Amino acid sequence: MHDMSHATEHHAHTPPQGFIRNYVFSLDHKVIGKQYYGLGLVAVITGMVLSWIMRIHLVWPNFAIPGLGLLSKAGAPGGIVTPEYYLQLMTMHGTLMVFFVLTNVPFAGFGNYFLPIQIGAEDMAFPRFNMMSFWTTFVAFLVLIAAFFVGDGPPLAGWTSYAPLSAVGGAAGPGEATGQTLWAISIAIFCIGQLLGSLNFISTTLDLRTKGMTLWRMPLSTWSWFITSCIGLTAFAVLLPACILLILDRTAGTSFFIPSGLVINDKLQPHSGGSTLLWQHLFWFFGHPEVYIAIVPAMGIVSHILINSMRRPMLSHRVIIYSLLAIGFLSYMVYGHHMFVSGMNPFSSLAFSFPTLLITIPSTVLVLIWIGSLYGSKLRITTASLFALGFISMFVSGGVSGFFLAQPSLDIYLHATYFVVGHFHMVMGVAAIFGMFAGTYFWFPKMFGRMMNETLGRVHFWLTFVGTYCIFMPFHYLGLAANVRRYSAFVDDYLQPLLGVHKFITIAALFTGAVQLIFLYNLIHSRFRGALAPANPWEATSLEWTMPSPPPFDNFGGRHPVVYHDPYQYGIEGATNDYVMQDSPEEIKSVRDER
Amino acid sequence: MAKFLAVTIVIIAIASAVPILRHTWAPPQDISTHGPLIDEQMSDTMAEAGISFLAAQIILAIFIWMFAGARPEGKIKTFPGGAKAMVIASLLLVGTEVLALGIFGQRAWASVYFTPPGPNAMPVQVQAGQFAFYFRYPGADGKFGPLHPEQINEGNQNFFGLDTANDPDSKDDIVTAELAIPVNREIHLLMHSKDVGHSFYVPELRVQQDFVPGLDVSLHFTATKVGKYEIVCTQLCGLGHYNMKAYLEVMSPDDFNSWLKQQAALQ
Amino acid sequence: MATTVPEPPVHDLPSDNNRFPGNGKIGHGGGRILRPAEGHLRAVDDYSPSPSGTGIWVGLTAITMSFAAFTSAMIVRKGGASDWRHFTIPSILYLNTVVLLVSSVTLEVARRRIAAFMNGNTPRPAVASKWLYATLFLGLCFLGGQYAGWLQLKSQGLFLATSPSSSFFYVFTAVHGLHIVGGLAGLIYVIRKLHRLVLRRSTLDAASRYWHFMDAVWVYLLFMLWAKF
Amino acid sequence: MKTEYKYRVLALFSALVLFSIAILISGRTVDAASGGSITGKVKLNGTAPHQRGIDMSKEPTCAAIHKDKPVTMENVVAGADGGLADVVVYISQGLSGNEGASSEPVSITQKGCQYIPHVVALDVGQHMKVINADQTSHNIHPQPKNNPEWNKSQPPGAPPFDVTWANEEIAVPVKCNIHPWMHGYVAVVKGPFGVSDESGSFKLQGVAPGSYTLTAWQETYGTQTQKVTVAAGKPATADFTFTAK
Repeated sequence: MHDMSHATEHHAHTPPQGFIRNYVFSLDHKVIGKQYYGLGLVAVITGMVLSWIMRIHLVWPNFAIPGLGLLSKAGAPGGIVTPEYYLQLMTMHGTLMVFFVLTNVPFAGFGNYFLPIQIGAEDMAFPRFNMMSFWTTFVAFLVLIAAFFVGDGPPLAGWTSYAPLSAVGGAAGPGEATGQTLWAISIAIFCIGQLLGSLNFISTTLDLRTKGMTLWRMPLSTWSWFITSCIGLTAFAVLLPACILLILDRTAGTSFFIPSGLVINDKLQPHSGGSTLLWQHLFWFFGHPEVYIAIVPAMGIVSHILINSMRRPMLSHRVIIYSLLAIGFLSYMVYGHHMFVSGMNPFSSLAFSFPTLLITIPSTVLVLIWIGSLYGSKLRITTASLFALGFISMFVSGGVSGFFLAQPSLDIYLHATYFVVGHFHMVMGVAAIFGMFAGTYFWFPKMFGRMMNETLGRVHFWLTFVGTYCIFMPFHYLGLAANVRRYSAFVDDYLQPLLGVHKFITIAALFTGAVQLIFLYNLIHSRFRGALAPANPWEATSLEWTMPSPPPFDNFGGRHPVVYHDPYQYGIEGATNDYVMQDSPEEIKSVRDER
Repeated sequence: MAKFLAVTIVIIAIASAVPILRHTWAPPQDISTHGPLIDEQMSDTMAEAGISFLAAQIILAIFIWMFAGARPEGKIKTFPGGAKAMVIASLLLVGTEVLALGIFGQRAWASVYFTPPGPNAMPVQVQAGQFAFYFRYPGADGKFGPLHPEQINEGNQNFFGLDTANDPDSKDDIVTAELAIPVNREIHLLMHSKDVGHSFYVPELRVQQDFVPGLDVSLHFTATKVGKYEIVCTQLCGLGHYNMKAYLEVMSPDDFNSWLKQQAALQ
Repeated sequence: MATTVPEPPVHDLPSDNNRFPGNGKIGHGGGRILRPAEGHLRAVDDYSPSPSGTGIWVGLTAITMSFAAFTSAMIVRKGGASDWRHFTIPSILYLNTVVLLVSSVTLEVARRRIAAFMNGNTPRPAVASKWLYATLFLGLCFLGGQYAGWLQLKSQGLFLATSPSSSFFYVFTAVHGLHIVGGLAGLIYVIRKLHRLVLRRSTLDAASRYWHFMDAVWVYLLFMLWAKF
Repeated sequence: MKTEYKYRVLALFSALVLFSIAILISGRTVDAASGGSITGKVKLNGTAPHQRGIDMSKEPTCAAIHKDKPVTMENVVAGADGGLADVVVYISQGLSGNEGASSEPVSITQKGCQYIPHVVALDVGQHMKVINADQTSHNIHPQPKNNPEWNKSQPPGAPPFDVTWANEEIAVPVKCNIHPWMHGYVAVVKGPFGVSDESGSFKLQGVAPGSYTLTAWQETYGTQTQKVTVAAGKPATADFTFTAK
């Protein structure tokens, strides 16, 4: 709090000197944005490698994975994954992906870099908080990764860490000792980082908009980051207390989540009276909004890019914003749909089912507007727009399975099957990652001053698009055949006919994962050898394209841009270009936004 | 490039739908009295979701096909009706669809959760623990003896913590490792967990319910078809989660009675 | 990459004008006070105000959510189990409450004096810092008192893990205490800035809002711990 | 004369060399040779309590192994002539403390979802091989009081792994959480030990002459002790009788 008034004080207009101030403990939102992106990249690579190991283990359980035995002698003796190690890898995969990739990159990464620029600000409202936010997140990441190297290995209870399994400690089996404590500590720290970040995003959006930048004139990407930060502020503020209570249950002998009379290994546990459903309520109160923390920024980014590629504004700027707001608002009222068969009051299930079905309305509005806006447009195909279109396709595919899971009666059958895994991987995982890819291909020239290789980008898109469908579509089929998730081996008789599908998925996963090397190569190669990027390579309208690539230290060179137009003045008839930039004082005939 | 993308999307959409239409991987045949409602709901949802899925993907593909590429002479056109049409369309389409599914779907839910078990339902207790299910039948006296968690000793096969020496009600309780039930008789399953969270899932029965440590949960169902099915755990419970299972045997009443006698002798 | 030489900053209001008493232009009126943002739905037309005003409300929202989560956890936990044992709150806590409330009063006195000075209504803000020190002292007293409350509870044999009610007691007081420590750090920051005569109005307002809010949170927590419902 | 002396020195030297080699090679066997052994029988007085049958239907591969002969608990395993099996007999008092651990590893095998043997005894520091002969994963979960607790999975086909115990403990219960009926003991003792077989017979080898307190431990009936004196080169005997409750 005492740092708040630093906002303007630290706005020296010359960049700080020295490597540490410039690139490590930098106060510059652009550097922090890149740091988040880099952290996300490390996390996503780790998470993906973990998923490979899991997929390989599921279909070739006796295959010795080279080097894995060195990482964990107990968990993978000789490189052969044990059942507990599978679950530990699964937990780490989920935690890394949800927290450190899906939250970090589209929201904290791109948001940090472009939110201040898109509203015409020099920096975030609280640059020090911003720096602290990243470094807290980084510490959280280190704490989580440390779990790989402690006693009986990483946590095992899944990214949802349901109590009492996550709360009773080492008695519950391997992966429930130090590793699980580190998980809870890491997530608590992560919450603090995200709260600082959200605080910053909201204050920045509300207070630092430049002259003429009304809320309605903010680009959709900015809107999505703003809405996400509102969701994040309230969601992480609930997960933090939950994690504190969990840590106390694990280390101080309290009984918040541990009921009486538990007998583990024939030993009566010394806890009494805790409520296991309490953890689920607190967790999902965060957990469901978290899904939207992952997907809403991707929606904003994709809209922003699509408009640019279509050379026309969306059918309605405002309806998109209203839909995003509705999704953000409803996200708090639907969390109970994760708990239909949890033993919660069956009436609550119905109460949660209704808003869950309701939330499909704003989602459908978004999809229809995206598709409807394509009609009559002049779609330019770039790698970025390919990924944006791929996002729509993925979002639709992942979204329709939501119809099933929103209904308690079908959840009786589909809950905890691969259907759920397929659903959330498509709608929150792959769709959000497509958003990230689109954002990367679109903004890379701005961030690094060099163009990415389009040919490699397109190859990357095609293989990824087809590959991810090959991985995640069959998950739904497995779910329909009642294949239970979180199994380290399929020993049940009724699962035997499904092993072939699993083999197919594993091969597709290995292939699609390998394809990402193209992206990595493109990223690194273009960073150093790519063609120099002009200020506005995509002929876009929003403020980030009014400055050189990459932007100077204080974004607008100390000047406050003045905004004259809505963000997406494309397809202007009679103009020399077909677009008018936001800060161009040029009078224009028509505002194509229908509102 | 754009046309190629459009074709790819259509191929993926159709390829995705084929296994669904052909029922390649379908739910196993239902053996419960409440299951048909769930199945009906499932196929209704599948139809509606499937149509939405195909329609959205194909329209997306068509628009990509039609409008990609610079058309310098062409003007930007707006979809007839604009955003208003989109909003109304989604409200109408999804709204009614959602309401229909929501309202009709509740029948299936209600049949499981809002109706109490009948007076003749046969009570069976199930205990979940790392990593096995154990079942208890009340025996001849029809009463379950009290549980003493501190007396649980798996080495002595005292999975429930029964004190057969001192509790008369426990003496004739029958503890088994598989769940045998008579066909066409309602079963009232009294569920509790010994240690952490577990779940009771029988795909054929269209039944899934979490065990909540510290709470007694109950469930009732009627099986209509003799056979042997698997009960699996669907709530992550630790290293042996994947192998936490038991068999459900649905028997004719006569077979069930002799099975129960046989089990009683083994106690 | 060719970086354009930044133009000299053109602020409509030089940032120094925001500080007080700055270059001795005491009583220069309105320009010293931060202007409120002109309605959140309109653009900020002249310059960006210091966002601490917004930031503090956003921060308080998050804190509210956290305490709401804590207390609803308590309600759920209370209702769900039979092992809830109500205990009498250590009497010193009521004294602490009074101390905290008084500290709010002293802070408000300080804030008004400084505000009056910034508005040019009073010549010197010197007395204000005494009130700030008083607040700081009372805040420290409160923390000491809370610790004494813990000792009292400990002597009754009630520890963190003894019963759910004592667990929640320790958690609530500890978390609230940490927030008070944050508030104290804020006060120290304000005092330092005041001495260096570079305090901004928005900083002061933010710090005092936070402090009053922590008061209210404490009264709420005390009620939740005290109530037997 | 001179030659005779030479031969005597040579003979003495060779004897010394041979003797040292013998000591070097055989280590404690010398001790054992000079020491004796204790043999005896453990009996059960009365009828063994009813051993409940074990239902392995959860694990079909194991259930198939025992299809013909149903498995029961092994808390009290009494032979036909009243011999009591799986009793660990060890020396609880009177050891010099110089006894080294045997270099021969013992093993515990998981077969048919049972521990074979049901009770394993071994020396502090002696190696124990854990073998999974089943077509399913087991987790081996000893719950010691004096030694560190561990819990480790062993998938089917995984190579055996090796364990040693640092402290004396009689006896460490071992269980498999995946198959909750699986239940065994590892008795970690110091010095010579024996485990009774189906007929109740046991044998402690390599006991140096002296008088000792001998303890017999049975998982259900607890311990019994008796004094025994071992004379050089002569096997001592000691019998134990447990009374069924």
